[in-house]
Parts: sequence; C-alpha cells; structure tokens
Amino acid sequence: MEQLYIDLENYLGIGTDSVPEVVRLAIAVLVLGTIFLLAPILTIWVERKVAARFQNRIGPNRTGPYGLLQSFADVLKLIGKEQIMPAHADRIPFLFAPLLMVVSVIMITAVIPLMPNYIGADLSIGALYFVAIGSLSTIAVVMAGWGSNNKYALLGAFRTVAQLISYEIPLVFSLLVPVLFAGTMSMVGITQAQADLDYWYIFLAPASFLIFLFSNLAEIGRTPFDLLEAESELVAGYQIEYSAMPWGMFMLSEFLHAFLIGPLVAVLFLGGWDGPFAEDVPVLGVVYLVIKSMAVYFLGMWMRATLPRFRIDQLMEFNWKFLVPLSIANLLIASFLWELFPEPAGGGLVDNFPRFIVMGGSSLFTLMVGLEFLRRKSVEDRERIARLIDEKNYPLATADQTGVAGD
Amino acid sequence: MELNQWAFVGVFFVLAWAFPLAPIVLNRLVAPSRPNKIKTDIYECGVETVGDAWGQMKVQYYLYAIIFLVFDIEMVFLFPWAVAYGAIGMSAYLAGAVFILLLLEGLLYAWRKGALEWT
Amino acid sequence: MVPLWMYLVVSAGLFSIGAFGVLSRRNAIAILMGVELMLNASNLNLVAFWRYINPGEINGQVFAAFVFVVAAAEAAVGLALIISIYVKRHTVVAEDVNLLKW
Amino acid sequence: MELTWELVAFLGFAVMTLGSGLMVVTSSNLFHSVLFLMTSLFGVAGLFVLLVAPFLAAIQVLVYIGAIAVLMLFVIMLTRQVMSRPELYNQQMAGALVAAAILFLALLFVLTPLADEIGGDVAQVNAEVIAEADDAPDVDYITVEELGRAFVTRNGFVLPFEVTSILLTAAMIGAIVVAREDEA
Repeated sequence: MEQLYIDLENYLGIGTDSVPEVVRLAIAVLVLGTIFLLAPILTIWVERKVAARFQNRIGPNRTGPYGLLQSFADVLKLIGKEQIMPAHADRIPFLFAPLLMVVSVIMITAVIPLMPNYIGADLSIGALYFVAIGSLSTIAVVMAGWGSNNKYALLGAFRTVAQLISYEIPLVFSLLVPVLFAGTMSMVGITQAQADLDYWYIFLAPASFLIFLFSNLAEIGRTPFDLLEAESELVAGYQIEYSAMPWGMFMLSEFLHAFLIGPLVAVLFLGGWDGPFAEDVPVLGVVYLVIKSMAVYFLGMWMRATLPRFRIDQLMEFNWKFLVPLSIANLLIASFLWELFPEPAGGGLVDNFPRFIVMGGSSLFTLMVGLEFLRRKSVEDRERIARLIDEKNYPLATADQTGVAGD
Repeated sequence: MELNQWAFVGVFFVLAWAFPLAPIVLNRLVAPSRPNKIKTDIYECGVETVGDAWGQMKVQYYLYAIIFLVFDIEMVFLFPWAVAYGAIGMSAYLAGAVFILLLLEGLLYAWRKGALEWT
Repeated sequence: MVPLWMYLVVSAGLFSIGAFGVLSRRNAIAILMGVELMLNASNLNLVAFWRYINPGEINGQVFAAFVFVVAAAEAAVGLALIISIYVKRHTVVAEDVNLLKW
Repeated sequence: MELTWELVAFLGFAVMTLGSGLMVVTSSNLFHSVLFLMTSLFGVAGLFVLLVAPFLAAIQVLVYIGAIAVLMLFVIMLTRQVMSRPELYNQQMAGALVAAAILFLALLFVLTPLADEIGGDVAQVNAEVIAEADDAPDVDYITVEELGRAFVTRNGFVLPFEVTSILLTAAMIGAIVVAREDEA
C-alpha cells in the first residue's frame, strides 16, 4: 500500500509526516474497501444482463440507460424495508451473522495485488490468508441458521456448512500447486514469479486451474452448486428469516465473493497484473487484472445460466469421489514434474514448449482420466436407477426423466 | 517488516465491520418497525411451528466434518512443504508423497466403508 | 516490544480457565472445549518462548504445528466417542459414564 | 511502559482471549460456548501475529475456527436432545475453582520470574537477533520455508512428519468407526 499512500498524499497535498500511521492505514482501508464494495453494484447489473441474454430475455431496462441504475434502485428499496427478527431468535448470533459474512469476504481484498506496488498488505502467507479468512463465513452461516430458531434455516445452514467444508479441500489442494511453483505464499510473490517466467501457471496446471475455479464457485454457492439457497427445497436455506438490509448483506457478500473469485484466480493462475508493458505502466496492470477477472466471472455466469442444480448427494459425491482424489493426484504429478524439469530462467511460452506440453498435457490427461471414471460411474448409476424403477414399476418416471447422478 | 503489513490487516478488521453495519443501521433508522405476533413468528410455509428448531441432526454431517478436519490439518505441513519444495529436491517429493498417500489411504478407507455416501 | 511476561500471563490465565472448565463442567463437549483452551495456552507459550528466547531456531514453531495436529486428532476421536456414548447410553454427561471408574 | 500500537493490539487480543475464555466455561448455552471458544482462539491467532508467527495464526484460524469448531457444532446438534440439563457444573466445581486459581497463581509466580531470569539475560543476547529478524523484509516466509525444510530433511523432523500422517489417518479411521457403530 506504500505506493497508494504516496499517490494519495500527492493528490490530497498531505505531507507524509503530518498524519499518524493509523490514519493513513484507515484511509487506505476505506479506499480499498469502498472500491471493492461498489464493484458488485456493477457486476450485479452485468450478471443480470448476461443471464438474461443466455435465457433469451432482455434483462433490466427501465431504470436509467440500459437499466444501469437497477442495482441502486434495489438498494434504495432494501433501505426502506422493515427489519423483522423472529420472536424466539437467538438475538446476538442472529444479528452478528450478516456482519461476519460481509467481513469475512471483504477482508479477502486486502491481499489482492492490483498492479505493481499496489496491494493492501503484502502478507507472506497471502495465499493461506484468504482461505483462512474465508473459513469465517462457515461460522456466519451456522450463526444465521441457529440464530433464526427455524427448522428450515438450521437444516439449510448445516447443508451449506457441509458443502463449504467439503469443497474447501480441493480448493486448498489446487491452491498448493501455484504456491509450489512460485515457492512462496505471498500473492505479490506468485504474481511476480509468473511475470518473471513470462508464462502463466494455467499452462502448467490447467487441471488445477479448473478445480480451483469449480471449488470456488461451490464455496459461494452459485448454480450448479446453489443448494444452500435452493428456494424450492429449503426455502432459501439459512437466510429464510432475514429481511431488508441484513438479508441484503448476505446477498452483497455472495456477489462480492463471486466477483473476488476473478482476481484470485487471475493472480494465482493467470499472472495477475502481468501483461505487455505492465511493469513500466502500472495502470495497465489494473486493466489486465480487470479483464482477466471479468473473463473468469463470465465463465461463472455461463455455468450459472447453463447448468441445472446438483442434488445434495451428487454434490457431495462429486466433491469427495471426484474433485478431492483428482486434486491430490494433480498435486503429486505437478510437483513430480516440477522436480524433474529444472526451472528455466524465463524465456516465454515458445522456448518452454516441451515443458509446457509435458506438464500441461499430463495435467489435462489426469483430468480426462478422472472425467472418464465420472462418466462410467454416472452411466452405471443411471442404469441402476432405471432397473430400480422397472422393479418398482413406477407408472410415470423413466430413467430419462429422472436424469440422476452425475448428469 | 511483516508486522507493518499486518497493521493494515488489523485496521481493516476493525473498520470492516462498518461496511455492513452502516447500511443496516441506516435501514433501521429509515424503515418502519411494527412487529406483531404473526410477523415475528417463525416462517415455516404457514404451518404452525411445533417445538423449537434446535433438534437433532444426522451423523453424516459429522463424518464429512471429520474427514475435512484431517485434510485441513494436513495444511499445517503441506504449505511449508510446498514453499520449501523448489529448494530441496527429490527427497522433499518423496517425503511429501508418502505423507499425502498415507492420508489418501484414510480417504479410501472412508470411501470403501461408505462414509462418503449421502444417505 | 511487548515484554515476554505479558504473554506468559495471558497463557497462564488461558490454561487455568481451561483447567477449570475441564474439572468442573458436566457436559463432555464442554470438557473438550476446556482441553482445547489448555492446548492453545501451551501453544501460545511455545511460540512466545520461540520468539523471545530463540528466534533463530525453528523448533518452537515445529512443536506448535505438532500440537495443532494432536489437538485435531484429539477433538476428532473425542467427539466421535461422545457421539457413540450418546447413541448407546443417551447421555453426554461425563460423570454418567463411569463404568470403568473404580 | 509507553503505549505503542503493538501494546494496544496485544491488550485487545489478550482481553478477547481471556474474556471469551471465561465465557466458554461459564456460559450455560453450549452453542454460545462454542462461539466464545472461537472468539478466544481468534484472539490467540492475533497474538501469534504479534509474535510474528503469521503462518501459525492462519493455521489457527483455518483449523480451529474453520474445522474443530464446526466439528463441535455438529456434535452439539447431534446430541442436542439431552443437553438442557439445569446443572452446569459437577460437584467438584468449588474444588475446581480453587485448583484453577492455585494453578494460575503458581504459574504466575513460578513461571514469570523464571522467564524474567532467562529472558533478562537472553533478551540481551538475542536483542540483536530479534532486531535483525525484524528488519529483514522477508523474515516470515523464510520462516515458513524453514518450517518446510525442517519437515522434510533427515536432520529435521521427517520421521515425526510421516508419523503425524499415520496419526491423522488412524484418528480419521477411528473416529469414523466409532461414530458409525450405530449404523453397522
């Protein structure tokens, strides 16, 4: 953040010594936090528009040009709504849960390098920090579910927690791959290592990139992993008793987290701010980061608009029997090959073509093998269920209509 | 120095509560508040509530949590291992691989015993 | 820099609180929580002594890491036992489970 | 002693740790106990940061708050039905209080002067080491790297490292077997 202080002081005309350190930190925090808090307002609009296009609709188009002010209108509406607390709620957990949820997400922004020299805190354990802080949201979910004193809320909270903790394992195992390549957990260090190599870790470990992306999407509970707020089954899960702004805070944290996946994936696998001339013109770095983040975000939106929702047993088995073994195998293979091929001193994609073919190829091969197992398993499951249906002689359902397991 | 970086995180943690708190407080000031018995009742699709929600859950949740705990605690060792990996060489790979494979064995056991099944 | 004795006071306080919980609570889960507090107090001591007495050696942190592992294993097995006892005897009160007590 | 920001942070975390710790053992609602346990352990994580062991702090949050506390919450839910007993403490409560107080005083009067004795000398000797370590910009990930080295080199802790894995596997298998007994 040093660079930001200096720039701020230049713009505001404050001398470096005239303000105490804490005030400078507070200003930096407020600037960073506000930037990232305003981002969802834009991305929610983008998401609505894109989802609408996927579904052959127009999307918001009444408030402002192209419906750009829709999110602001929603915020205004939420401010005017009444906050309701159930009579027998456990008050303190009930009130604290939305706060903790937002805090656990917004704190992640502290370790995202925006451009060369621009980062909230260059922690030596940055890659672990965002996982650790993110795990606070598990507790927020339990607090919300318990505090509501509602059976649906509690059931929803427990399913959510089971999902969150399950998908944290492939997340962390695939996170280990870039850490291992870069030899550091610092987010700046990982970006710099990729900038020095002149190619990004996605080429060396595409499978890890995909696993990381998927498990992150599961962590925030977007479709197809959105069982935690399955409206038709668990009536919005742990959020059922929340109304007005506290509910809005859950939504905010979800959209903010969805947005933050972009920069995190970009830093770990796509080189962060790295790009042509980024080292010389730092502002370009932020442009590259935003482009990469939005590309990742678009992947998420695409999946959200396309795929149907998992059943809870599919969700769990997809994680434990597919993602976890695959991420572990991938880590073992990637680290073995990293040891086998001595690290070159940069040189770009062309010079490192054999290395890139072997590492990326074996990573993809592992993924393919895993997918083949998954395919066989789901075919098997479908046949089993079809037999089950035949035996029981259900009049209406056929295997095609139930479409179970792994589709 | 590292602690300077953490000072930012510390200030962030103190101030971060203000970000969600401000709109909630604003909401509370602006919006009406007229609770009544029906409104503050627990929402269960209109069906009258029987007992409180703090009832019993199933063992399956615990089994997932225990497997998660074991893999999570592994990170104490695997992160330092990954960071130091490049500097050490094949012995590091062997040590790490044995470590991971031993734990994988536990996962396979849970798999075979059906502890991963959501029933 | 904050002097070492302050950390030791906090650690001693945490350890005593944990010990009180272990000795006095009836609920087995609460007893486990007391144990976790005590383990954390010992970890705090390990790290504090590492930092102030011998920062060059890594052993303090290594030991703290192993304490984490032991704490996790203890929590997992302990809680599994509690579940098992609950299923069989329908109680989570430690003193009701006194079959092995002499 | 002058009031530095480090001291302020230390006092904050210390109050957080000890205050929530007290609430853990006195709260009658087990769910609240777990929440206070988390707050207390989060305070310990903060103290780890102040002791410049950020890796352990992150692991503390990840493992204790993210995993062990969740495990406890699940078990509380599993065994919820019998938990509304009025008596919080057993008959040893008074004795336990005295014992804990004696333990605290003993630790305070035995350990702390001892630390002063060791610390007094060693702090002098190590002042330069600590100052050096503090000045180095990359001190901490060197620490993590050293941890990694310690775990995998033969002169270090490679045997405990592997045995830990066996311990964890055994704990996992044991816990699954014990908890699933009812279903088999």
